[in-house]
Amino acid sequence: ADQMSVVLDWFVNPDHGPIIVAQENGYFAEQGLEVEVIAPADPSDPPKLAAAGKADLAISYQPQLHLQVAEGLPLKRVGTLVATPLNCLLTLEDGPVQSIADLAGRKIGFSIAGVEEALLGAMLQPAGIGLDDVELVNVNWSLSPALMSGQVDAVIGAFRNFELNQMEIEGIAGRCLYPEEHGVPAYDELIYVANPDTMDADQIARFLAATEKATQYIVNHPDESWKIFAATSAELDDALNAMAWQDTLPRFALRPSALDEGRYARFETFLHDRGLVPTVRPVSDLAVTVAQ
Amino acid sequence: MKYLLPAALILCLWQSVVWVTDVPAFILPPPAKVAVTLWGNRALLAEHAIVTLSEVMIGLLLGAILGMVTALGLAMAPRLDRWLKPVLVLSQSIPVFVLAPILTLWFGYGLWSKIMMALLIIYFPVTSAFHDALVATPPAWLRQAEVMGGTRWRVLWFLRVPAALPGLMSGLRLAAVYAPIGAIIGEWVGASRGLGYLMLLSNGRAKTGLMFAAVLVVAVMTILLHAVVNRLACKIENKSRGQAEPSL
Amino acid sequence: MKYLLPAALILCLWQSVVWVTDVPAFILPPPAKVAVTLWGNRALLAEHAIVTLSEVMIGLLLGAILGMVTALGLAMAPRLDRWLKPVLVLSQSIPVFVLAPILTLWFGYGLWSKIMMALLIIYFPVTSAFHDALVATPPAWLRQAEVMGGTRWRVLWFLRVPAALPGLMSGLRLAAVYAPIGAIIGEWVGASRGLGYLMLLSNGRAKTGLMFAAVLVVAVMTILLHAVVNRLACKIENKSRGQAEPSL
Amino acid sequence: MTARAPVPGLSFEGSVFADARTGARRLLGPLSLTVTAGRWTCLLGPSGVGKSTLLQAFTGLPDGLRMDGSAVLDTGAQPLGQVALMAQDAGLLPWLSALQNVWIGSRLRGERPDHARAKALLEQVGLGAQGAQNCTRLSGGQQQRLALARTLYEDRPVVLLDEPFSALDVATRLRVQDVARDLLSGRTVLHVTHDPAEAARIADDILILDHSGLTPVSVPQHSKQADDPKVQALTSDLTRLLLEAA
Amino acid sequence: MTARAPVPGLSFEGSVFADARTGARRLLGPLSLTVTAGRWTCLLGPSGVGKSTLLQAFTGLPDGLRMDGSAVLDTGAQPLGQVALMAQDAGLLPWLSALQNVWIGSRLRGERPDHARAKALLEQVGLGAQGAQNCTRLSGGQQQRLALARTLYEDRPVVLLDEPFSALDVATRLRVQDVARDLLSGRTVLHVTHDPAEAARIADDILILDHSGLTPVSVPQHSKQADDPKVQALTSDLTRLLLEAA
Ligand SMILES: Nc1ncnc2c1ncn2[C@@H]1O[C@H](COP(=O)(O)OP(=O)(O)OP(=O)(O)O)[C@@H](O)[C@H]1O
Ligand SMILES: Nc1ncnc2c1ncn2[C@@H]1O[C@H](COP(=O)(O)OP(=O)(O)OP(=O)(O)O)[C@@H](O)[C@H]1O
Ligand SMILES: [Mg+2]
Ligand SMILES: [Mg+2]
Repeated sequence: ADQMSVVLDWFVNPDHGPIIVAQENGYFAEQGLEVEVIAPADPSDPPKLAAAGKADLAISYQPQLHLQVAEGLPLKRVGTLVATPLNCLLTLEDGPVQSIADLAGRKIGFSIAGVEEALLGAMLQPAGIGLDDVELVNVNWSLSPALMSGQVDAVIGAFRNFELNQMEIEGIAGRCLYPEEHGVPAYDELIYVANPDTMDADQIARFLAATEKATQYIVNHPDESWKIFAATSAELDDALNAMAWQDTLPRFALRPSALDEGRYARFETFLHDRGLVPTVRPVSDLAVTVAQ
Repeated sequence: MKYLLPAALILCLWQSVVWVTDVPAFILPPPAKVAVTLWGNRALLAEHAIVTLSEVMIGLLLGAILGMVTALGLAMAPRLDRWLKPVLVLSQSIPVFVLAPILTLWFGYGLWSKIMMALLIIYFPVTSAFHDALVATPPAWLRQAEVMGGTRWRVLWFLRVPAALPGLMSGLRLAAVYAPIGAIIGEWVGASRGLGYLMLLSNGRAKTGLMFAAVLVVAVMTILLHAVVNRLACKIENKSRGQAEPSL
Repeated sequence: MKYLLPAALILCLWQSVVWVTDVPAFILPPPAKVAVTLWGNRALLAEHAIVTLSEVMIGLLLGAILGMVTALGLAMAPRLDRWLKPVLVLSQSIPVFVLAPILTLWFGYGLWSKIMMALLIIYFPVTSAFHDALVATPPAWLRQAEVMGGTRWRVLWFLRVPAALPGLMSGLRLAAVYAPIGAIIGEWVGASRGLGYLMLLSNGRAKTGLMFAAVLVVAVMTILLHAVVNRLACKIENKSRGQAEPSL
Repeated sequence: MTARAPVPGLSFEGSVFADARTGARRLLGPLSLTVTAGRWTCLLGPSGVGKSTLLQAFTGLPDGLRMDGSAVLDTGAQPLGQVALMAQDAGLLPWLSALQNVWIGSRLRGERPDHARAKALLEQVGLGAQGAQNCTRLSGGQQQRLALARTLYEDRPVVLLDEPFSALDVATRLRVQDVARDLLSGRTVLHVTHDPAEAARIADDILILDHSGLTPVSVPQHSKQADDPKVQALTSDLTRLLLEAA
Repeated sequence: MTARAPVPGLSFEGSVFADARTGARRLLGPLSLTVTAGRWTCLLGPSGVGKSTLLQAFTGLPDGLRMDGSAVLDTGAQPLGQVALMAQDAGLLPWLSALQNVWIGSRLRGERPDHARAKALLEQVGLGAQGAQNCTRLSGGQQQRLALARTLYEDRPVVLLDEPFSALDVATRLRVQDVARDLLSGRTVLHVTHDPAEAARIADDILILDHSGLTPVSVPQHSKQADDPKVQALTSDLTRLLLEAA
């Protein structure tokens, strides 16, 4: 079998369902692949390692990809894992912020990922609020605790499939304000990236085929697939992941290798308008499709 | 034993902080809740603790050895000192997330990149304290050794090193305290096992109870390690000063 | 001056690592590239450096003072020692992300939560090294002081403290090295300014050049701080040992 | 410097052992010693017989030694607070100047240092010019004299001196002996020395300690001059006794 | 212990200053001293006159002192490697036993320690029973004898002794003097002492150093016995000279 290494974006969690299920159900083996799954602690490392040729494939975020390519990293999206945004602007259900307009003059926490300010700026704009009208605080590691304890009135960068459930478990109701409903072009939250110069397209195509099969299995058998996932490791088998699994399920890319060029073009333009990338690159610089 | 009382003190302190400041449980859970989580996840914690403990041990061992060797080298070559000290100092000022990709690039995703990180943290206090002590040998002893015709290396080994042992011990005490947190930080370089991984995971998933249970395990590990090293250090210090062991 | 050569060495080392290992620029950029970025962003870097520097200074000052006070307290009350040492050791085994929410809850997002974090890191080596030295006063001196009818506090102040200054200096040297990284870690607790924030931001935006420029500024800050403290420490050590200053 | 009346004597009774736990290895005794109040008593004896240990018994033994018995003032009170000790090792504080080492006792007790008296004492032991110098930069004999000045500065009714003049040349020794004799007159002094001539010249009472115990030596009334024939006769007597004791 | 021929003498010429930079404050000299090869030379003089400094000039001055001139063997060669030094302070290594302190020189040079000879030396200085004891647990006189044994162990043709017997009682002192005299016969010895009787008994040559310079004292042929009348006469001569020198 061909050896292949995949660096996840963070520790294993339900976002990685298709990869884990493909591994557990032997779909990689069917494709003649022996996949090593590596879970890092810092989401900014995987694309660097893939670009450096230290991994065959890495999981990253579409917004990050635009920035990385602009900075000259030899990287291209080769597949999609989660095909909708997961990011959301999280507030308290019964808090003072009921709509975007209520954010004026309030504290918003964020955890640096690179594009949060741009997303926030775009979301605030329709309500006539500028970034200067809110106080941005980097809360780094404690997004939901900062919100729940009332130190900030909203946080951006929370994942809708996790943080909402976390708050529910703590007995505090949260509200998600979805970026794609407030002026931000829709994008793929989790994507597969590889170094276009060194990648083995055939291997990647087989990898994506296996995850596609796994995604279908998950959609068809949500409960069995959860059991398979939860059985892989003791620390994954908990209430939060069970809830998150259900919430993530409809967001997995059903066609992982399919590329929506328009999405990438729109987001590149969006980032350029927001001043985060210096030039608008063609989609071919950002993403490719690999076919078997 | 004699650790029970301080432990009780810490728990009381913790509980009263929770009561007095009314801090929410998802930020600082009360001891009782952590204890329940700890007990409920004892198998999980034990499994990850073993991984961390082995990193701690390897890191401490390598860090101590490397620190001692560096301090000896610097003591033997005061010119090198001038060149190497800034490099050492600099190495301590680089944050882990800057080093992480470099370490994984060079050492892979296995145990070694974590141990290298832990080592970098443990290494410095040992080097620094031992070196400070090595260059402080009483000049009269050095003069006497010179008159006796001692060779540089043997003077180092039979005179300067024994005289500097209290300093080394001071450094090792610090190293014992930093070794567990060093291994935890090492696990931030990328790991799927170990208490550091478990903490980051629980933190990312707001499982504060489990996170604090892991912190508690690390804390106990640190205190025990410090106690063991402290005991050894006291013996060696007394020997170096020619003092009797305390009669207890 | 005399820092130019070691600095040149570090740059050469860095450049040769880049050449030999062929590490990509987005993981470890070559010095020239970082220098260009550094110069191009000098205003930005200076602005953030001032924030970090003030945290470093306040943290170092408070950490040193608090560390000294704690060490003195522990030396005066050996019983307290038994109770407090484990708490101190424990405080060092808690990772920053566990403390971050607690610190921000209590100290807000201003300067203080960062200073508290830096302080916690600086504090321990000072306490530990000074305390080790304070309990190692030569017994003959203590006996003489007892015969002279010295009071506990004055014996501490006029005998044990001066005798322990070399130990304290050893701790301060470590503290000087840890202060900048302490402030950087403090900024991870939650900040919107400072070099630590800038590093995180550049890391998130894949601007490796800017990140390394910030690291370089921190490194220079660390080396300078260490050199200043070292100079002071050498003087005080020589005074404590009654030795002449080296004649240079 | 005036002595406060009444001056106590010293009394030791018992043994000292080397192993604090088991009490094995006896270093000293069993013996009983009394030092008469207000008199200068010299203690002589072979090296290693326990003279320093006996002195330390009154102020506190080093770690690892254990005393069975009592070492007290003849009033029965504890000696601490009443005695000054000049140990065999000068034990100067290296970060202080000579003058600061003299008044360190005041500092430790929280009194205002008596500059004038400290300076006068330094002058008297022949270190008037070295007051501001760092004490580590003094010669061996200068350090010993400094330690003596420090002990005299303490102004205690009972003074223990452990070989206080051993590093001094003949002339300095005579001068400093006279200074000490003068300043300590009327106090209780227990003075360990290896020099029979010194003991003969300076002592009111002389004791020889050897492995079989304490032997008092009778001291005739004499002029305290080195060339007094009585002193010279006593010196030869002592020398003979010491040669026999070894 | 056999001396290797030929044994060199010593020669000092110049001054020593206290301030390494400016050369201010002269501590010693200008003077010129020669120590004849193969003879035992005693150096006496007031405390603080620079005797220890003169000895150290041959092996290396402490930090902060500066020599203008030369301190060499009479062959013109550097003394290091040819001399052994017993400094005024015993300078024992506290983590070692008495025996280990004796052979530390071997250890430092990378030779195999000569256990038998070290033990014999300890025996000769009267520490046969203390060999295994930690050196910090010895009495002052025992430590001094240990330092002497360490110096004798070095087996060097030139030996510098700085008040080597000052902490010993009369009997031990005579015994240990004889041991040293015996073991060092035929070597060049420069011996600083404050005891005129000691110098009179032991020395082949005697020098008195005072603030005006070096004065040789003529030494008659005598029996090296303390009760030899010639020794006693020389002792009183020396005492008088020293009292005058101060
Ligand atoms: N390290 C030093 N720095 C400055 N001055 C010093 C130093 N060591 C000694 N001295 C001074 O040099 C002079 C000579 O000292 P040295 O030790 O040689 O005297 P000495 O003749 O051996 O006296 P003693 O008989 O008391 O031992 C003394 O006045 C002393 O104060
Ligand atoms: N800390 C110690 N532990 C064990 N034994 C000791 C200790 N100090 C001294 N001794 C031993 O006790 C005995 C008496 O020592 P002490 O110092 O009282 O002798 P001393 O009569 O003062 O001799 P000296 O004239 O040589 O100073 C010696 O045999 C010595 O080896
Ligand atoms: Mg004694
Ligand atoms: Mg001298």
